[in-house]
Amino acid sequence: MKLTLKEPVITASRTKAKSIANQIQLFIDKHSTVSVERTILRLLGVDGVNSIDIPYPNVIIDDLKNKECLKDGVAFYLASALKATNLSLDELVEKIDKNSIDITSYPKLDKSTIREVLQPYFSNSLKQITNQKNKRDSYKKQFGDKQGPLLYVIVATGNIYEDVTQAKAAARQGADVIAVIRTTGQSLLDFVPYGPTTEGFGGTYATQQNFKIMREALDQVSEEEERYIHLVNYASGLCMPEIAAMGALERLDMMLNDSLYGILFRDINMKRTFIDQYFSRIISAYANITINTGEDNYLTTADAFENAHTVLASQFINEAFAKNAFMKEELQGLGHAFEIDPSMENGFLYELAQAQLARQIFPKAPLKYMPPTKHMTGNIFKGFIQNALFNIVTKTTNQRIHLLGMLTEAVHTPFMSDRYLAIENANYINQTMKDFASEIEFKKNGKINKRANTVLSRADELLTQIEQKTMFKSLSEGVFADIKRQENAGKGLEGVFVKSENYLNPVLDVMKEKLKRTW
Amino acid sequence: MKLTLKEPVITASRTKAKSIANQIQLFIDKHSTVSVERTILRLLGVDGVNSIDIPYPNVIIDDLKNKECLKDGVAFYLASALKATNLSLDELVEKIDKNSIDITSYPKLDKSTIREVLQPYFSNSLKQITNQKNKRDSYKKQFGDKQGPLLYVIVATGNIYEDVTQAKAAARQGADVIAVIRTTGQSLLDFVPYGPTTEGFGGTYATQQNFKIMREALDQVSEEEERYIHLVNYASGLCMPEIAAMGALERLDMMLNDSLYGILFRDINMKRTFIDQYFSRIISAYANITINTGEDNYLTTADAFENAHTVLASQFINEAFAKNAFMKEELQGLGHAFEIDPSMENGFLYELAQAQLARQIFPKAPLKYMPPTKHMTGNIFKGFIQNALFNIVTKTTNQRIHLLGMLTEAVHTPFMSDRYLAIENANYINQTMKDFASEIEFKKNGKINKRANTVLSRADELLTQIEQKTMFKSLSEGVFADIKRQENAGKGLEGVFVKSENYLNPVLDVMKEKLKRTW
Amino acid sequence: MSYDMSDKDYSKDLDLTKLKPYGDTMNDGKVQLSFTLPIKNNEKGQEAAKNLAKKMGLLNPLVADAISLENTFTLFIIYGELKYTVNYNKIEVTTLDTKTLSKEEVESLIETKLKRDITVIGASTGTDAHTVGIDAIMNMKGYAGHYGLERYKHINAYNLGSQVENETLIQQAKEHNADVLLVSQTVTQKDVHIKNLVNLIELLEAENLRDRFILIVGGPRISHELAKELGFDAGFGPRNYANDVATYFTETLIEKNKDE
Amino acid sequence: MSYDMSDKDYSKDLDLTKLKPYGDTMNDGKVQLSFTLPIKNNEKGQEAAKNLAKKMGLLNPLVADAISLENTFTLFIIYGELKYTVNYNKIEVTTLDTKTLSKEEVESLIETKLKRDITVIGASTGTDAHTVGIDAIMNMKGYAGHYGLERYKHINAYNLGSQVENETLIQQAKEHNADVLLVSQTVTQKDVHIKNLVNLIELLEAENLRDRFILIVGGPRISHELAKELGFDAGFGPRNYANDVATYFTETLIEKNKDE
Ligand code: B12
Ligand code: B12
Ligand SMILES: Cc1ncc(COP(=O)(O)O)c(C=O)c1O
Ligand SMILES: Cc1ncc(COP(=O)(O)O)c(C=O)c1O
Repeated sequence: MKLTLKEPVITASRTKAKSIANQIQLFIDKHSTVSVERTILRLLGVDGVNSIDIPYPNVIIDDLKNKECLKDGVAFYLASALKATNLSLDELVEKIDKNSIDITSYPKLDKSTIREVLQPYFSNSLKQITNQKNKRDSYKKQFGDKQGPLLYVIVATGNIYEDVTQAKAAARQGADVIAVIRTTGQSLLDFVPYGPTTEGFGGTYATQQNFKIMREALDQVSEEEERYIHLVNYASGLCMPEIAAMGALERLDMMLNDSLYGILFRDINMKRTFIDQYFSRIISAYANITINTGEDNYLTTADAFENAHTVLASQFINEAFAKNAFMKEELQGLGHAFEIDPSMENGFLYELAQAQLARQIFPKAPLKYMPPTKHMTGNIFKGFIQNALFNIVTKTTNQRIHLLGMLTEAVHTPFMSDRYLAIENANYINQTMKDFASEIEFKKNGKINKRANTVLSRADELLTQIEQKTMFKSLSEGVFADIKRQENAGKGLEGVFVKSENYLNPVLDVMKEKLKRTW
Repeated sequence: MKLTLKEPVITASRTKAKSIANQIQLFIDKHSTVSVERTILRLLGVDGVNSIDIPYPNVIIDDLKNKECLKDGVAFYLASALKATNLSLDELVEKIDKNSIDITSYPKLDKSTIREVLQPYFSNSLKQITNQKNKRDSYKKQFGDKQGPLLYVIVATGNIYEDVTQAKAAARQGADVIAVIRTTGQSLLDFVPYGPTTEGFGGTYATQQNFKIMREALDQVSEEEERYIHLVNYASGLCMPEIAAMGALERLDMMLNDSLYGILFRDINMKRTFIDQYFSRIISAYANITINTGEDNYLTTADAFENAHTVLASQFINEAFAKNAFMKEELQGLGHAFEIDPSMENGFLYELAQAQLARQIFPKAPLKYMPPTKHMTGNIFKGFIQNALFNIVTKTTNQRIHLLGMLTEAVHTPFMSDRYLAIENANYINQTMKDFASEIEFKKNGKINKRANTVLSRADELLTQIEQKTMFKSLSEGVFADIKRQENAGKGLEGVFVKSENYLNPVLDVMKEKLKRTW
Repeated sequence: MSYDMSDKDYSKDLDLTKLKPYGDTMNDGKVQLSFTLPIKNNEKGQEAAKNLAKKMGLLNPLVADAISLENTFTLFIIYGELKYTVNYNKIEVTTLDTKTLSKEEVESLIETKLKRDITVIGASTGTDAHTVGIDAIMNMKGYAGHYGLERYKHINAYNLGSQVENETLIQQAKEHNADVLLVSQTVTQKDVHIKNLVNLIELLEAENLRDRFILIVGGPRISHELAKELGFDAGFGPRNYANDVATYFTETLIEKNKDE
Repeated sequence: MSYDMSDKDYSKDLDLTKLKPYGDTMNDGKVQLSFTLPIKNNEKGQEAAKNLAKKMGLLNPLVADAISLENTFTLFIIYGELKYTVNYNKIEVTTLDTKTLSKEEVESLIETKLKRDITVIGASTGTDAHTVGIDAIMNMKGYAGHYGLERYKHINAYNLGSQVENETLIQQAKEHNADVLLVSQTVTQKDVHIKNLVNLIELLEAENLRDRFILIVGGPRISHELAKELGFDAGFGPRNYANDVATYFTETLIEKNKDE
């Protein structure tokens, strides 16, 4: 079952997206952010919080910022202080917190010395990340990698220990992927909370300890069920690279990760998040973590039929962003969604066209496919059918990351029974329609083929426009999701800085080198 | 979207089915039944019940039977009595009831005189039937004939007036066809109750008055909604032709009508019901009433995947039966069903194959397609998805008579809300998948094509067997529905008799003549 | 996706003496409810629906949807938190606690312990015309991957079909010298199955035959508890197959043998 | 298909003082119910579920299905007949009873009766980040086939977007000399919308501005009744569009004009 697509248009779009991403990359390469610097610290081994619960990475970076030294990057100062004081990292951090030393006061080192001094620190983290990567691989070898859609459900109790109960139940019922929803507002925090937490607001704090607790629980179920259960969290918002690093260390398998989502739906400043995203994707690529992008969200504010092409255009751009971070296609969980108004004539055909379009244009990407949400109502019965049609499209077009729709989407957090019914619905479709896709073909020049090519052409036109206008300008005109964002507005701009000549990010450099070698 | 079927096998099957039906027709032509005779009386204008609620048609036929004169047929005696006594029909009937005259005692007439005497009586009925036919045509002209599946729901309150409330609500919600379920046991009554009734047991008595009441109500909604609402009842059981006649007079639009259903599921004697069926189909053909056959029921006792071919074989036979009664293909609502175990791998593909197979083999027939019943459970949520998949197959293969599945099938009689949800489910599918069928093609030599051809071949083999063994013998060996029935067992055999030389059925003859002319 | 942000200030420990419905947190009491009211779909109608939900013990009933079925009929879909609890520890039901054996295990049990064949007679009785249930248990091919009794070694199975009068069943049981009677009942409306089952017991008792047979009833609405109440030895509901009932009657016959 | 054969020996007449759920016959009381219990799926579990259903006022509860979600979690699907009734005639709710005009009708009403332009300011306020609702009402393109206020002749519409502080809204309203304030609220958990809406009223009253504006709130869980309770002029829930609210505020402004 294949669409007949205009291949040259696909190639052209890809080229334009590449050029758009490259323009931004030029900008990225000249800048860093507070969050990038904190990530460097974390990967060097700085962790924990001070007496008033401020994470040490924040303490140090805030200190540099106050001293107007951030432009040189934390590595520059930390290396010199470590070398000069001969203190252990922990001791040094404590003294910085207590203001008993000034890390900017030590003799400056040249870049290769800096790398040499810091290497033993971050090699620990890199080793841990590699071990986690290997452990995932060995699990997947042991249990086999499930073919077809991975059933993905969320838990959202706010309490990590309750999340564990819900997650285990869902996994035993057949879920392959568990996403722990973050508490509302965490994406706008410019720090990452610490330790196990039990009082999230509509979700649970993303903390390294919480990641560890959930990972352990899911490994246990994986072994019981002899099926690898994937864990998901959010490297999204103001702490993108920090959370990516934590996820890499604790073996998360997927990370929601998309600067465009932050810009549009969280009003995060675009410069800040482009820079953050780059490092976060390098880390995820290094750790073999699949990212999930957020194009599905566009269709919750903009009409899904009219704006289908904006999703595709954005997927092209996200692909280019990912490739610039040396992330393989196999890790690019590009997002899209089933959000056409159910009352639309032939809506199902258009959903099918769109899903298959993405499938063919990104053949290796583990596409992330979102269920109907916007047009779900309190009519749980009809909603359950909407979900079934979504499941049919998922199975037929072989999407990989299959977010299960909840019949109570318009009502509440999924109950345990809602999740069960969602899994049963998907399993039923997957079984009864197992080989449907390979049994049918689309009519040449039919509505489905035409629709797919229209969406493709319109995406291509949009990319032409964006390339001409630049991404910054285009976002200010509301090309995506009908939402307009200005270049110098939004949250987190104050955390962006231009790198000085002294600047270096030794961890990024090492990761990049390694990734380049296998590129 | 077409299957590639072995056309010669279809032709061969059709020929065999014809020969099977012809064998039985030889038998039918030599016999009549009490029910056929009562039907003649009804069409001559005999109606009403006596002081102890026995319908007059039964009074007269029982009288002839007691006198062992039934072999000559009621027309033979009635004509002579009418001519000799000069009584009005009503007066004559009353006197027979009171035993004050003996209709077998009058001078015998020759056949052409009999026809002449009776002609004025039955021409009234024929006129009424023609008027009803014209009225239906003019409604359909006025409102247009709905394209695609007709949404069919049942009402079953037991009280004709409550049925009316339910039926109107369903019609307003979008139902195109209302079937009034009969009370349990009516199919085994050897008479038709009289007047409006309010105390059925799991359904409402089929009486001429009830037909009239419901017809009136539905005409009213048809006019309000500007959409013709079809009315259905059962010309099935021991009174097949009588009810067919009542339906013709009161403008029912469809009649469940299938001797095989009666034999297998109601243990009605096969001889009796073959004879009855013939006359009932002549009447329905004459009145432009669509019949619905009962092959769907086979799959409730026999496995739906294993026995799919028995449904097809039976459809071929039912087609041949119908054609022997001069019934056009456009009136043959051949039955089949979506009853494969939902847990079967690729079950949906096999359902699709089977439904499309029937669609292509009987291209003009308004196929009657039954929803899942056997594998419906108390899990109303999953059941609602089963119904949605059924709706998808219905729409995709363009079935005409679309019996809506109820999410509470395994629980209770449809509530008003169950019916509403069923209609909403079907409308949603029909809208969102409107042109799906014309957009896809089946893979050559794929699972779907193979399955369809296997079912076809197996049906053909079965027909070969039945042709060789005769239908009577085959039924005794359990070819259909895994149920075995003996030639001389079952209910109603005592109502069958061999026609004498004197016998004639003037109404059947007239109808047949008329039908032959346009054949 | 959806998220819950309500306060949760009740005990989250499982207390079986105060069992409550569970949405996503122990004791949250969450239930789903739907019903139709014969009134218009407007705010007043919704208020009426909420009032009813409150009478049913729902706190904070939320009308998730109100759907017009007709001018004066509205379907309400409601979620809420049930205030009632039930003491699970005090619930008493009689259940069958045999561990089900496989066909082969049953066969070898008969061979080694009972050492004689078992004769079983089954039917869908009274006015009930449903045979799929009893066929599932008895016919050769069985159901859902479980062979029927006809295929068991050492079991002689006679399936009399449907609409079998209790008198006929008893007479056939005597004729075949049956050990076990299997009765299937599907239609339960107006409690027709209860009347029919009680009648069978009465007929057997009248003939002093009650203890001669192991008496078993099954069907979609049959529970072991109901069966015992009516005077049967055992009852089997949905998701029971030939080997479940075969295990039961084989073990019971072996026990009986011991007693004798 | 399915058939009902139970006795029906209650009154089948609609009595609004004793309103009951309706399955297929007036006053049959039929309701559908589902909930999960944190217990095993067996006969004892089903009995517990039935007991709870009885406490909720269901007569003859039927466990249509019992589904194991996990070892000790079971989902029950239940049907039964509710014994409770509600007196419909005694239910009082405040509802908006304006007949909705079309866009064109509203426009000509403004032209002929009000004879001046109307200024409307809208926002999704507080922490609420949902804009689709307020956009549906205000944006040019509208929603579900109903153009938004921006497209109306004689209406100046300013949409401030989401997460707008109440202070900002008031300040903008003063700046634009608005006639109408449109507030949208989607997130309702922990009653965050109530707190936010009440705060707006308080701020307006503090500045003595409450009567200067027509104050309207809308959202998926907003009713006119709730809006009035909180001190707003009107509330609009789901399935309300630009022309509904435009009809309301135009007519209200015309009325106000008359009074002055
Ligand atoms: C789209 C969506 C989002 C988008 C919003 C994008 C955007 N810019 O709006 C995104 C993905 C960003 C999002 C985020 C969140 N969401 Co959200 N989201 C939805 C969703 C899927 C659809 C809502 C929608 O757009 N409906 C369509 C519009 C047209 O309908 P409407 O708002 O009801 O508007 C109509 C009427 O109400 C009325 N109306 C509305 N406002 C007004 C105002 C006036 C003056 C008038 C006259 C009329 C009027 O007119 C409209 C047309 O008829 C719903 C689920 C659902 N299906 O309902 C969840 C839902 C609303 N979200 C929810 C939640 C909890 C969140 C988050 C808090 C999640 C989180 N933990 O991060 C965040 C929001 C953070 C925040 N601070 O607000 C919950 C709310 C639960 C509750 N009742 O409190 C829901 C119900 C999902 C769920 N099951 O949990 N969400
Ligand atoms: C198939 C079917 C029919 C077929 C029956 C064909 C046949 N020869 O059996 C036909 C079409 C003829 C039919 C007719 C009718 N049916 Co019917 N039918 C069904 C249907 C769709 C499936 C039943 C079935 O076969 N289930 C599959 C079997 C395997 O399951 P089971 O019986 O539960 O058996 C299992 C267990 O219970 C157990 N078991 C069963 N018996 C026994 C016995 C023993 C000893 C043991 C150990 C175990 C055991 O083992 C089995 C395997 O696990 C159901 C709806 C549904 N989905 O449930 C309606 C249903 C049962 N029918 C119903 C009705 C009312 C009728 C009619 C009365 C309708 C009418 N007005 O004419 C007539 C019957 C007339 C009569 N006098 O009986 C109602 C019954 C309502 C009720 N609870 O009273 C149902 C529920 C439909 C509905 N929603 O209304 N029906
Ligand atoms: C890319 C991406 N990041 C994050 C989120 C979640 O939101 P937040 O990060 O604000 O918690 C989503 C939700 O859809 C998303 O798509
Ligand atoms: C052909 C046919 N006749 C009749 C019936 C209804 O049964 P009864 O006539 O026994 O009421 C059915 C039900 O499926 C049927 O298919």
